[in-house]
Amino acid sequence: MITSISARVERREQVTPVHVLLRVHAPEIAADAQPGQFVHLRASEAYDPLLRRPFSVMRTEAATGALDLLIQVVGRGSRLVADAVTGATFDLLGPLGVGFPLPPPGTPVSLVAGGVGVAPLIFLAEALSSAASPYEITGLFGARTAEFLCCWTEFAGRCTRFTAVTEDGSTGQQGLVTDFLAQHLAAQASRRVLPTVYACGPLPMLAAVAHLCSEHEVTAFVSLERWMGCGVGACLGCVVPSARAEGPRYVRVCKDGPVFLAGDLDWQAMPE
Amino acid sequence: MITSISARVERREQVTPVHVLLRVHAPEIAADAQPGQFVHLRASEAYDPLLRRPFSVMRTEAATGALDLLIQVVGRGSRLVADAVTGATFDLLGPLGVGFPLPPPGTPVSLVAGGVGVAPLIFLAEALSSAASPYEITGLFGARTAEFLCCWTEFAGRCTRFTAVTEDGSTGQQGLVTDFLAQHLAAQASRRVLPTVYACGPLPMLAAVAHLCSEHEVTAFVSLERWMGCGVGACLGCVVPSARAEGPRYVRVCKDGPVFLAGDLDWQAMPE
Amino acid sequence: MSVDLSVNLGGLLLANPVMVASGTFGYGTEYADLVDLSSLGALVTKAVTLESREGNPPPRICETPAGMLNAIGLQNPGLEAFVADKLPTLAAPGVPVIVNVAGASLEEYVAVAERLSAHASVAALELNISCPNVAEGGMHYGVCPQSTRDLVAAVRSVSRLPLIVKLSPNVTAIQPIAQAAVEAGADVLSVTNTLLGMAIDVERQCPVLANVTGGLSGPAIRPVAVRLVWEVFRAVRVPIIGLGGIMTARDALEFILAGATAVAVGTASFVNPRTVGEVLCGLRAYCEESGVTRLADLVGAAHPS
Amino acid sequence: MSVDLSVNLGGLLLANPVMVASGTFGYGTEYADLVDLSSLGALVTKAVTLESREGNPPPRICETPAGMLNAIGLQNPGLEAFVADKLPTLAAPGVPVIVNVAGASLEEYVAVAERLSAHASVAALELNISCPNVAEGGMHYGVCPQSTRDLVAAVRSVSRLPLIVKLSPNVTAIQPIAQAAVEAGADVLSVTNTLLGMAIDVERQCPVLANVTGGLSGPAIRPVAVRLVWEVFRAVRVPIIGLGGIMTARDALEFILAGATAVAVGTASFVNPRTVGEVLCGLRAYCEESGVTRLADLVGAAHPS
Ligand SMILES: Cc1cc2nc3c(=O)[nH]c(=O)nc-3n(C[C@H](O)[C@H](O)[C@H](O)COP(=O)(O)OP(=O)(O)OC[C@H]3O[C@@H](n4cnc5c(N)ncnc54)[C@H](O)[C@@H]3O)c2cc1C
Ligand SMILES: Cc1cc2nc3c(=O)[nH]c(=O)nc-3n(C[C@H](O)[C@H](O)[C@H](O)COP(=O)(O)OP(=O)(O)OC[C@H]3O[C@@H](n4cnc5c(N)ncnc54)[C@H](O)[C@@H]3O)c2cc1C
Ligand SMILES: Cc1cc2nc3c(=O)[nH]c(=O)nc-3n(C[C@H](O)[C@H](O)[C@H](O)COP(=O)(O)O)c2cc1C
Ligand SMILES: Cc1cc2nc3c(=O)[nH]c(=O)nc-3n(C[C@H](O)[C@H](O)[C@H](O)COP(=O)(O)O)c2cc1C
Ligand code: FES
Ligand code: FES
Repeated sequence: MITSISARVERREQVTPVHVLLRVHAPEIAADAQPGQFVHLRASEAYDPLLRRPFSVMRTEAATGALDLLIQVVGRGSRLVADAVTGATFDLLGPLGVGFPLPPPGTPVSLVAGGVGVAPLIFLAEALSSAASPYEITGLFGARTAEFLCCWTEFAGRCTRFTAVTEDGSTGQQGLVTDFLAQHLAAQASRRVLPTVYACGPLPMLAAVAHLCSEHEVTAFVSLERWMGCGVGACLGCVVPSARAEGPRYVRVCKDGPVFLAGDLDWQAMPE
Repeated sequence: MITSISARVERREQVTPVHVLLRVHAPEIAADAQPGQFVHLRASEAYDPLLRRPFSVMRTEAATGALDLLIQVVGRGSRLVADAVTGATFDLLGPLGVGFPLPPPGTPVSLVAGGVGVAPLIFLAEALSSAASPYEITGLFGARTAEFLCCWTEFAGRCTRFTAVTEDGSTGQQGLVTDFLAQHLAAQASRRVLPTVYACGPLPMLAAVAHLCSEHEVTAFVSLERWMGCGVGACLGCVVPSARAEGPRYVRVCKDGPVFLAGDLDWQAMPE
Repeated sequence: MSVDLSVNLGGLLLANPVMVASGTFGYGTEYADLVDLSSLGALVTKAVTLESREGNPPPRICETPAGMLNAIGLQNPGLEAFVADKLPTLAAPGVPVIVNVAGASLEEYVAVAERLSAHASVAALELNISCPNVAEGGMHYGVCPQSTRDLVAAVRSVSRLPLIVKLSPNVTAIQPIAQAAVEAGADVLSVTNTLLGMAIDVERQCPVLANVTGGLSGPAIRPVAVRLVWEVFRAVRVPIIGLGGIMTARDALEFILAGATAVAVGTASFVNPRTVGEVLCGLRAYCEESGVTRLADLVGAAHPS
Repeated sequence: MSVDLSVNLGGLLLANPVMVASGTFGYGTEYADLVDLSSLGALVTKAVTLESREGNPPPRICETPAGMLNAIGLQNPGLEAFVADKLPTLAAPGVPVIVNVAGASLEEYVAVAERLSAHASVAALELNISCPNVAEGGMHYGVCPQSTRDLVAAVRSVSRLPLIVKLSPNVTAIQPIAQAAVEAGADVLSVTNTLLGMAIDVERQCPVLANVTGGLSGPAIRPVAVRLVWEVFRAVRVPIIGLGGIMTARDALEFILAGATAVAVGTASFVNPRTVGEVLCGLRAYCEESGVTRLADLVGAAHPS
């Protein structure tokens, strides 16, 4: 059930110069939200910026009704959200979209995060690591520089194995996170293990993940970001091209996603 | 010289439930501003609300560069201004317009304030009462209810004589401030005294002041409020009809005013 | 005081004048958790064409100051799938269902209109002769009186349903087009569709939308839409559905006072799904405060009498 | 890296492409305390008519979401007083002065243009055939190719100054009008004037503006203006001055990439008088960052090649 609520900011933590962790009080949404789902947040009561902004749920606390969002400042909307003071309220719509399907018990999982894409994977890692029979979790987290590896300890803490990767080598391994995914998949393949891969991050990273996983015939779920209008499936504004034979040519990130089976998407026709 | 500055809010005082007194740091403007002049304030960096909002200068402190504004919340712009926290900054343009000309020394003056129109009259009363040879000042302050008689003590303190008037009689005399101006002018006339009248308030009040003063052949300066575009005389958006034989039919409140000789305006053609 | 909010749209009776705008409310299910659908004056669907349409490639939307551009391009499952899968759900809440009809040719419009007219759960048709986002059909029909007349007359001849014609704002003079639509049999006019606009991505130095241009909607366009309703009200005697940037009851009242009998909420639902309910409450409150017993008495009240 | 920001507007050379829009910058004195006038690409005046005009009664302006409506109605002191009192001050900063010309008849446009052409301090004329706020003349000329052609040809025959024609956005198709203006002798096109709009005061139940309708300007209209520049660029080969809602250098770049050789800042000056300077700085910075040595190379760069 989607609800629309006015959520109070309970806590604001400046995680890095460009990342803020906001804890809001949103019991109705926190009670329902699954890893991979998101909320659609109205950053301003004025008409500029006009549209809501989507943010992944990073954590919920059913008991207190708390919902954590990790906000990276990239423009005016995220700036307004990140600048919120404790006690401020935001209009929140959620939980929205289809989250990450959990793998069959016993499947090893690989979580691939790029930048702020770590948010829904922290939520997923929490669910996986606290499952009745916990999973073996390989965490890969890539970012431009150390600064963009925000909340990495929270992510790493839930993983069985964890690798941090920065493009400039300022922390962890140097390179692209997908280089390390390639190594990891090759290693697993040589041991005849087929992990399920979950990824969230910038589009080029997701395209590379999709490509690698299809090469290794590994199931991959990717969580996409697109500009959104309604966030609930009504406007058909947030679509991406589907690779499935049946169903419409274009599928909605907000309603049919944001999590898709990588093989269900047409990566060739994917917009930038 | 008009300057455009980013002014920091130094102090915020909630004077009544709908009035806030803001002290901003605006030395360039404070140094120049005369009673009756105003600042044009950008309430939001976003494009909604788009236009600046004009507010009269209520007080300046040349030594500290402080500038006081009295804000009545009537809509979105004034709400944003009134809600400002200490430390916030606003883009300010000023000082703008033509202020109140001081009367020849010795002339008795009558200041007629309606609601938040008291702001520029407090500034004027301060100038008059601290002049080399102080003036005899009759202060009349009217409002709907006691609540709208904001900052009345600051006003009254500068006046030789002071009458508060509310429409509901909740404080002071009951009636319209212009009823008391009529009495006052009649009393002065019977003593053959011709005061100079200064008025600021809602348009119907100013029209009544203009009418009374023309009947008593008394000089009256009124300060008008109109929606403004530029605030500097460039857009011709804020005009009111002139009654003068020469010059344009319509004069600019922002540049030719906001203070006008009541007799120079065409009150018949005045828009609501 | 009880206020009569009902309106008569060319024979179609609505309990209240607050509808949703075509293409902005899905097919009635998307907002079902958030909006009491049975409280709406009417539900209006996304455009339906004869065959399914995949729509334009993405990016399809982009935000602009107090507005948004869209170039959805009439993505829809086609008439048969619409009737089979969408119509029953749409009809369930019990409010009139108005189906927005589009086509690439006059024949397609006629075919869709004719088949829809056979369905009891379709309360009225809204001819979309003003969609700026498709290469064929759409806006082409709505920018000239003669093509409007031909299209409306052809559809009129196959349907007895109340016929709404949705006009384009992208014209030099809307009055001759409005008159042509009415002369050809339109019972109601919807004013207005989106303004043709575009945005450029200055980093990538190319248009933001894959379709290059899109339709501008949202509060930014309200002044243009109110002006068009004002003009159409002076030109024809049929009821008008006013839309374009309505965010609040105050905005809806601008349209009603300018001459709209009903109003539709579009982009505002994306920003705040509660808008339709808030507009309805606000209209009732305004009537009560101003002592108006029939909302319909306010229609066109801002015109000099 | 040094960037060449100069542009050639149909023979009129500007040191940089950032101008002010007619009617939004007074006569050069109003903003003199706030803006270094000598840094502007060009100054454009409020419309000048043959005789003085008192303009429309107030209220003349009103705010709208991300925009404003104005119905100033060409208030100006008339040609003689303009030349005597305003022109010398305008010319003082040493940047080209472009005079915006309006009239109620073809003869009036011609008379004003002819007399202004005799003045050395007038660098170019901008024919305002798109003012929505006057009953006669103004927009009437600019909404049809034939009347545009006649007017431009008549003015062309009496003036050798670079001739800019300012087009109306309130048309079904801007391309034929742009072509007509160019065929009749326009050297440059300004795109665009304000959109026709209106607002209703719901408390008083009447139009907000005394003139009923007004021109919509500001960021709200930018997507429409960019689209019009894009269309005009594809239709003609003369330089375009792009305007409509420019608030930042990024916005100006949208117009340039869509095909504008120069840009004008209008409503933004009211909101932030420093806009012209900030736009100029921002354009330079963009060129430096993207390794562009001549800003003119960016003109129309967003069009598929
Ligand atoms: C399902 C989903 C989950 C998301 N989760 C998070 C999250 O947990 N934390 C987080 O910080 N961000 C998240 N995002 C991205 C976030 O929504 C955008 O960064 C934000 O909307 C940008 O708004 P803005 O006003 O700050 O930027 P703008 O000023 O609007 O734009 C700044 C830049 O960001 C790009 N951009 C804007 N909106 C989007 C968008 N929706 N998708 C892709 N690019 C965009 C623009 O092209 C522009 O270059 C998520 C997006 C989606 C779709
Ligand atoms: C020279 C001058 C000096 C002023 N000094 C003060 C002052 O010292 N303190 C103070 O509180 N206010 C003052 N005002 C009035 C103040 O500018 C308006 O109240 C404010 O702009 C309203 O903005 P808003 O966004 O809150 O209201 P909006 O939401 O824009 O409008 C709310 C209501 O106010 C009316 N309104 C809006 N703007 C104006 C305007 N400029 N003139 C008249 N009516 C308007 C509208 O019709 C509407 O009914 C002054 C105005 C002028 C022209
Ligand atoms: C995403 C989107 C899709 C739309 N699809 C249609 C459509 O299929 N048929 C139609 O007639 N109008 C369509 N419209 C136009 C709206 O119905 C409405 O006329 C327009 O958006 C102006 O109203 P608004 O500003 O309230 O949104 C669409 C608008 C949007 C924003
Ligand atoms: C107050 C005002 C007065 C204007 N006067 C004129 C004018 O006299 N002549 C003219 O051609 N355009 C006039 N315009 C239109 C502007 O020059 C410009 O085309 C329009 O405002 C769009 O640009 P903007 O959105 O940047 O303001 C005026 C605009 C405004 C807001
Ligand atoms: S954002 Fe509207 S359908 Fe996805
Ligand atoms: S507000 Fe522009 S002239 Fe007064």
